Amino acid sequence: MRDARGDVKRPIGLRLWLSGGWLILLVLAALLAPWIAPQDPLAQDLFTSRLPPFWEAGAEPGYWLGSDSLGRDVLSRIIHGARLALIVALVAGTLTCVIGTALGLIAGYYRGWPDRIISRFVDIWMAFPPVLFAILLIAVLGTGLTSIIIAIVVIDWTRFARVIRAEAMTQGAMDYVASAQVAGRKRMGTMLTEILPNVLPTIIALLTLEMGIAVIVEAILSFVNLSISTDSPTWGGMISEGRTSVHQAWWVLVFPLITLFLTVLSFSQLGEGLKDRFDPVLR
Amino acid sequence: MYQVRDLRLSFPDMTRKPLFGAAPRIEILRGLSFDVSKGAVLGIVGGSGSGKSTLGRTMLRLLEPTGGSITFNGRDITHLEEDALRPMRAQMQMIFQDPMSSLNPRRQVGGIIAGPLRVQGHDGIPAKVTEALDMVGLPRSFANRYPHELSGGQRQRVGIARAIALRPEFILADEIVSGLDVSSQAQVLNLLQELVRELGLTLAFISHDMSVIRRLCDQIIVLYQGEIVEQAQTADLFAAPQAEYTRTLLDAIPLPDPDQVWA
Amino acid sequence: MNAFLEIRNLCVTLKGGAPILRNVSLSVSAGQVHGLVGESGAGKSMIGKAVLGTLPRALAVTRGEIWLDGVDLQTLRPAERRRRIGASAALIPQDPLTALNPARRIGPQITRRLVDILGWSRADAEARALELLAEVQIPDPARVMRSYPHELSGGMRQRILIAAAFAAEPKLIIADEPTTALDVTVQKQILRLIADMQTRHGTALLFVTHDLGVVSKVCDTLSVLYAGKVVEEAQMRRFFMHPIHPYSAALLAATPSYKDPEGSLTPVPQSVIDQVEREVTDHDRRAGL
Amino acid sequence: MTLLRNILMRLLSTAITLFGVAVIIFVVIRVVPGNPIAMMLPPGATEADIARLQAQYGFDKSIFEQFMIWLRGVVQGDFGTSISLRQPVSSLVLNRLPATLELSIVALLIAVVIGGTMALTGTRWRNTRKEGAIDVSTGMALSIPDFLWGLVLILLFGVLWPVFHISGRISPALDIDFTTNFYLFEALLRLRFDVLGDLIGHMFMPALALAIPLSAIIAQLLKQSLKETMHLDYVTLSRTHGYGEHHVITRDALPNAILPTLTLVGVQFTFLIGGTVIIERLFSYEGLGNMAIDAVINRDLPLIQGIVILFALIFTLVNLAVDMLYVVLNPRLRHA
Repeated sequence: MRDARGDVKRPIGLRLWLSGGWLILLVLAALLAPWIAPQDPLAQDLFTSRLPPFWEAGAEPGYWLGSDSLGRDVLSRIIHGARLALIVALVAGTLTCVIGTALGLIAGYYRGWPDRIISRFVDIWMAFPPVLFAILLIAVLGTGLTSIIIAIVVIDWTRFARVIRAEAMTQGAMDYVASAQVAGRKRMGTMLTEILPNVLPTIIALLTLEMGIAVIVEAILSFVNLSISTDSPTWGGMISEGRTSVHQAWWVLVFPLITLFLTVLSFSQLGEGLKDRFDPVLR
Repeated sequence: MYQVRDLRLSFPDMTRKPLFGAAPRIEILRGLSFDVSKGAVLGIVGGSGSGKSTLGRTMLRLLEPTGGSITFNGRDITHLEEDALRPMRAQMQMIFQDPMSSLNPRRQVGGIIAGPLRVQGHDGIPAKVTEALDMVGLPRSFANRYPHELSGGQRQRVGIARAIALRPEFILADEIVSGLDVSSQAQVLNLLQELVRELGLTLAFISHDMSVIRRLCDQIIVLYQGEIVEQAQTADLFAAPQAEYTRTLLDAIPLPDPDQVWA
Repeated sequence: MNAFLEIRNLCVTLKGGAPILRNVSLSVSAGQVHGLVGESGAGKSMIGKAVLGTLPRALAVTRGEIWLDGVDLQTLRPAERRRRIGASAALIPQDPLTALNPARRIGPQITRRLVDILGWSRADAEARALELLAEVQIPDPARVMRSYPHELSGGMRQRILIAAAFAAEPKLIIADEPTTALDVTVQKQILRLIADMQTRHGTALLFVTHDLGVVSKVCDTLSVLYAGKVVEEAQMRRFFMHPIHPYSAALLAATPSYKDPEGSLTPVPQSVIDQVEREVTDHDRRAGL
Repeated sequence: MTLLRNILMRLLSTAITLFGVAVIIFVVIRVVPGNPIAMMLPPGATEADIARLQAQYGFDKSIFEQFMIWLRGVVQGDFGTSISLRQPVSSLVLNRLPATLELSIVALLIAVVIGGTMALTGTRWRNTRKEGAIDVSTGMALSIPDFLWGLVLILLFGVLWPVFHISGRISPALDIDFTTNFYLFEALLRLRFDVLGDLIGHMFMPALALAIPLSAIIAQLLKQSLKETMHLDYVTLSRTHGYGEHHVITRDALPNAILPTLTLVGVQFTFLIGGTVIIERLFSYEGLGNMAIDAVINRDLPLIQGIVILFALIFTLVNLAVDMLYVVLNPRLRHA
């Protein structure tokens, strides 16, 4: 019989290029920060305070995106801030993904009492306002990189657990799972070799989304002065300072904000793009 | 090969569960007894809601019966644990109704057919996969295709190849042609008939279509609302249907024949 | 005989080029049942959809005329076309489970169009609906009018859909695989009901199905489709006795029949597929596609 | 019978969840290093002073005893006394609650209006460039959390083109003598349009920041649900009856497409309420969330407990309300 579907090859989306490009740029900046940052990000100099960006009158060469009220170079701080942001994104994102996915798969595929326990914890977690929970955890754990990562994992594992549980339940009802049972495959084997590959696109999309969220959570914690110690530059800390002096020196807020905006957007678009790419089934 | 005695299966009806106490149960299978002898081709026929698919899945112990017994090759498998069933699984295989659901969309055809062989610890898997593809009449190159790249009839052949690759004694085919066009249906049925003969298979064939059953099977069980209403040799059943329901069923089938009395 | 529906050289293509229907012509007159037969993907449902203006958005009519009750629908503006179809044609859909709005009671679903589109009074429309529900042998029509679809069985819903299709006394009814979702025993009742209603109301009926058995029970004439092309058009009895096109004969041979277990179930031979494919390619070349 | 049973089961489940929240919050905040009492006293306070205050707030007992005391109080409606503000937690929290509720509800309304409009427009022009544009914009709106939208709005409408207030809930100069703290609703009832205008001027930006991601979710879910419904046979049937596209979308598809969207929007609404914590901080809006952050910074244990429990209660109530609404809107369940 004739089939009108034909072989459809989808082009690599523009958004995959754009988001991937921005993130690669960011990784490079983070790796090479000490060599490419024009100034020392911590150097305070009251003579160079609140310099405007390069195209405005009164700009100083070497301070391309201006300086803050303590005379620190905005561009250098953004570049150094990328290090922390990316570490948080990668470590917290991956840990959250692994823990949440494992719990979601077990709950959704095994059902029964493991599901009841995990779902109950998800319910309880969903009743906490996440930002407040994070702030509270940092207050308890103390500020610092490890605390931030732990806080993100603790508040956000439910995002994976909920979605993956639902997906695993859908996949578990498919006959290819029954077929694996007929073949004599063990439940754990079926979960890892049959269900997991089908859930993978969703996991990838959620993972990159989570990386973006991790960056935001770090920024929010910096914003309420609960992130890393005040002397290492963070985007959230810069935004917090910029927010207070926005009427005097808008650039202190605008440039870190644009960076954060693009980064979060890129992470989520990368995930969506990859999800489409990795799906062989065009239904 | 199979001895089924007073087989019962019911599910609790959670939608009508009282606040305290057990939920009322919905009875799907209400005491079925029959045998499947070695080499037989048994047709299981019934309308929607007759319990025919549930019966199939219970025979393969994908579901656990709530009453009665199932004996396979002399061994009682009614309440056997999955671990104990696993080695026996190589002898009983299943072909599913909807290949879009029963073939893992992320696996290539070769991997799908190799799956059960690998689980059961066979050697020389690539050769066996090729052999299975040959037997169901699919080109060997299909091993590297994904299920969504195949037509409906081809997908169902992959399902058959997966089931026969283990060389089981018994295969259960659950409505395997109901989603196919008549031309692919005829091909798949002819293929199945050939394989039964060549491999000496015992086959249980679940279908709602009397015409298909007649073509393929030598014994028939007619199910109606979870009970066996008639159980006979194919020729006898069509020559002189005993049960009222069987007669209604036969009378209702529109044959491709303008002279059929159909009123 | 003058035809209520006459389709001339209808071509439907996928936006972007691939042909779905290739120069289809057919006509159905009052009191006549015309079957559209073919395997999945042959385009048999698309003919009905093209007539009713419910083609999927990716498809478009590129050529041809659809004359309904003396008017070429293709020349009408969309709103006028919709109104005309609503007044003189109706559809009996395939799946009774999704063909009734789950959020509405049965009554309004039958009367709504009579009131909104045809301007009947509410009381008239309700009286008419009750009368029709009785005609399709639904017990206690007044209670059914107040029910929601989920409270009724599949066969019952299909009866309601049949009643709704005849509500406005349409001159043409298109039945798109109306019994495929039903058990054989229910199928028989529904098919006979459709046939009875059609005869009594003298409606032209276009009956889409993949089941040659069903065709032999309800149709007067039929068209066999392959890849969107009519390969044979025939009187029903003649078709089953002496199919002319080899593809038609092959389809008949592949259809199972419990009365003839040895003679049925021959797969369509590759030579026949090759021949019919060649005809389609020839047609496309002549049409300049 | 089933309905009653479902409601009872839900209430039981809600109670278990709230209890779990209480236990976790209790344990977490008592691991806090540092002594909250010491921060309250002037430098040079004696050990005895500290011990006396600790006994007053019960911090000298074991966690389990503290929990039982607290639980007994809660059952009687007593959530303890705030350490930093030295007032009963219940009255502090109830004073701030109206501000947060008003903000959340206004944000929800904005989200429903924007999201609903986009979903309907996208369905009307499906498979065209208009739908593509809507998909791109909802995709973007969804990727950026409320915190960033808040900052962007501050820059755009607070600094570049200052048309809205970016700080506070109401202008201090305004003379209000309202009986409740539901300023917005009371201003509406009393027809005090000057107050109303000022409130909206303050509230619009934080509400919009909260609403943007939710509106994108509503737009996506509802559009997808609408498009699926548009393929069902009853919609096709309605077309053949002669109804036009607009009627078919709004009258036939919409009522059934709303249902699957509703449950998901319920969960997302609780996320929105959770988002008020940081948005209130960002816009210096005097609500519950802003107070919560202060409470954490001041280590005000009783106040933190009270606020978190209140949030948890609101979340579970929202979910319960959504489930009820689902039953009311779904004839299949209504007549079961």
